[in-house]
Amino acid sequence: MQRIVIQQAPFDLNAEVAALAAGGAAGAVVNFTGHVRAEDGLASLTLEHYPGMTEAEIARMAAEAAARWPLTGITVIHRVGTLKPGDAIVLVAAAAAHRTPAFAACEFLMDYLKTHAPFWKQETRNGETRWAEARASDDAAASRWRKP
Amino acid sequence: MQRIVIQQAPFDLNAEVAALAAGGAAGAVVNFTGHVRAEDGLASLTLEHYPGMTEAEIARMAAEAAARWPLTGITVIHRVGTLKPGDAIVLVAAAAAHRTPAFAACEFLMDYLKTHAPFWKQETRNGETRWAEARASDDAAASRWRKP
Amino acid sequence: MTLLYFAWLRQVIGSGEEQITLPPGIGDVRGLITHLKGLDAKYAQAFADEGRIRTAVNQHHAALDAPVSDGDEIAFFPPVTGG
Amino acid sequence: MTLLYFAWLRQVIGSGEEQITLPPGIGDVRGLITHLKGLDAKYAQAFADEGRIRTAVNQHHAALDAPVSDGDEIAFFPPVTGG
Repeated sequence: MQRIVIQQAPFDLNAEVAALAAGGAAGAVVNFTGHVRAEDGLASLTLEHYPGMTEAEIARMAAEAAARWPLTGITVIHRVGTLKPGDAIVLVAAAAAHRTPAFAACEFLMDYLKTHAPFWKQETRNGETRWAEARASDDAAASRWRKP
Repeated sequence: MQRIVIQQAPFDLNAEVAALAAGGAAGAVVNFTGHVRAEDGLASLTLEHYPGMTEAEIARMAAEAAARWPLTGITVIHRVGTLKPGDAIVLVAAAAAHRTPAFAACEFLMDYLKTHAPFWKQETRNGETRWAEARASDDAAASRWRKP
Repeated sequence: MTLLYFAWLRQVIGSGEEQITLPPGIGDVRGLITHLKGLDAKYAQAFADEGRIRTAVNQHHAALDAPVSDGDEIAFFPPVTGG
Repeated sequence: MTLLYFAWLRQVIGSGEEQITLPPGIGDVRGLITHLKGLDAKYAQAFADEGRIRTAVNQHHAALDAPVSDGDEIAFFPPVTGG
């Protein structure tokens, strides 16, 4: 029920959602796709990750989501390598019988992925490349899921 | 920035998400797909709608969502006709620069679609067909978006 | 005016659409329903439990006290179940 | 033990991976960082601002006081920016 993939290639949303809906247990599939924004003259983005830990960390997040909500499936596909504005970077999908847990789990997974999964972005603008800085708003988003 | 379609045919998630992400303004696309559940021996579902009002009502919801959140695009595709377990019924997608408004708008649109868009489902089980009853939980979900 | 019926209401009434002339003295949805119930047993059956009926006037959801006038498109249907 | 460096840390140190033997007396991440900073100017530069560094021990996020021992896989990297 967890499908976690790190790849350079684009992903196929039709196939991923069909797999989560197959069998008729999932009435609701919530998908997040993150895309490269054409902000401030961005020409391209290059993603690096920590092979091994990336998959392990995402699997831990997915297990936590499955413990919190009655899900029928979770799919996370994160791309690495060089991407252009508009390209998809990541797919996070959560499936459940009803929509409320699917929405909550998808948002939880994204917030944790942004703050815990070991990926780093390099941004190229006007021929210059620099590492993207982490955003404080992402830490704030993740912190709201912490249990007291 | 609104795309609203009522159709019998399946929809193409790859094409819909690519259209919302084109141009590089949308960093986040949140998609909900609703699917026919294989519950209690359901053989098929037949959807009827109110042509004209359906599109108008969804357009009003989409305008409300666009007024509440800084969105770059909204797509709603609802299927009609006869569907089998696992088939997609509806796609609601909201795109924004960042993920928080995209998640909120997608959930808002789904809650309103469930309670306001004029669709009716007939369920066929063991050769018998009956009209699906509206769920009180859907009214409760929609009511949380009401402004004081 | 045009009357439209959807889902089981359409089946009970036996038609999805009809044209009527609004009788004088009827000014709102509630009055129109009362008028229809007096016409025929099938309308009386369809509208027996008004709590199960929703109405749209000119493609907008409308309450029982919403005004109606000749030329309007009035739709009657059960609570919606799409999505 | 295996040390891994990612993103700008890898670039400052000039290598993504190295094998070292943990010197006696070093028991946690903080001690290991102090040891590395003493080795060479490039480590001193990479670890100059510890607030900018995150650590994983055996592929789990770890704090500065997390225990380390020979045979561990220790990774150093900036705050993550995926998604």
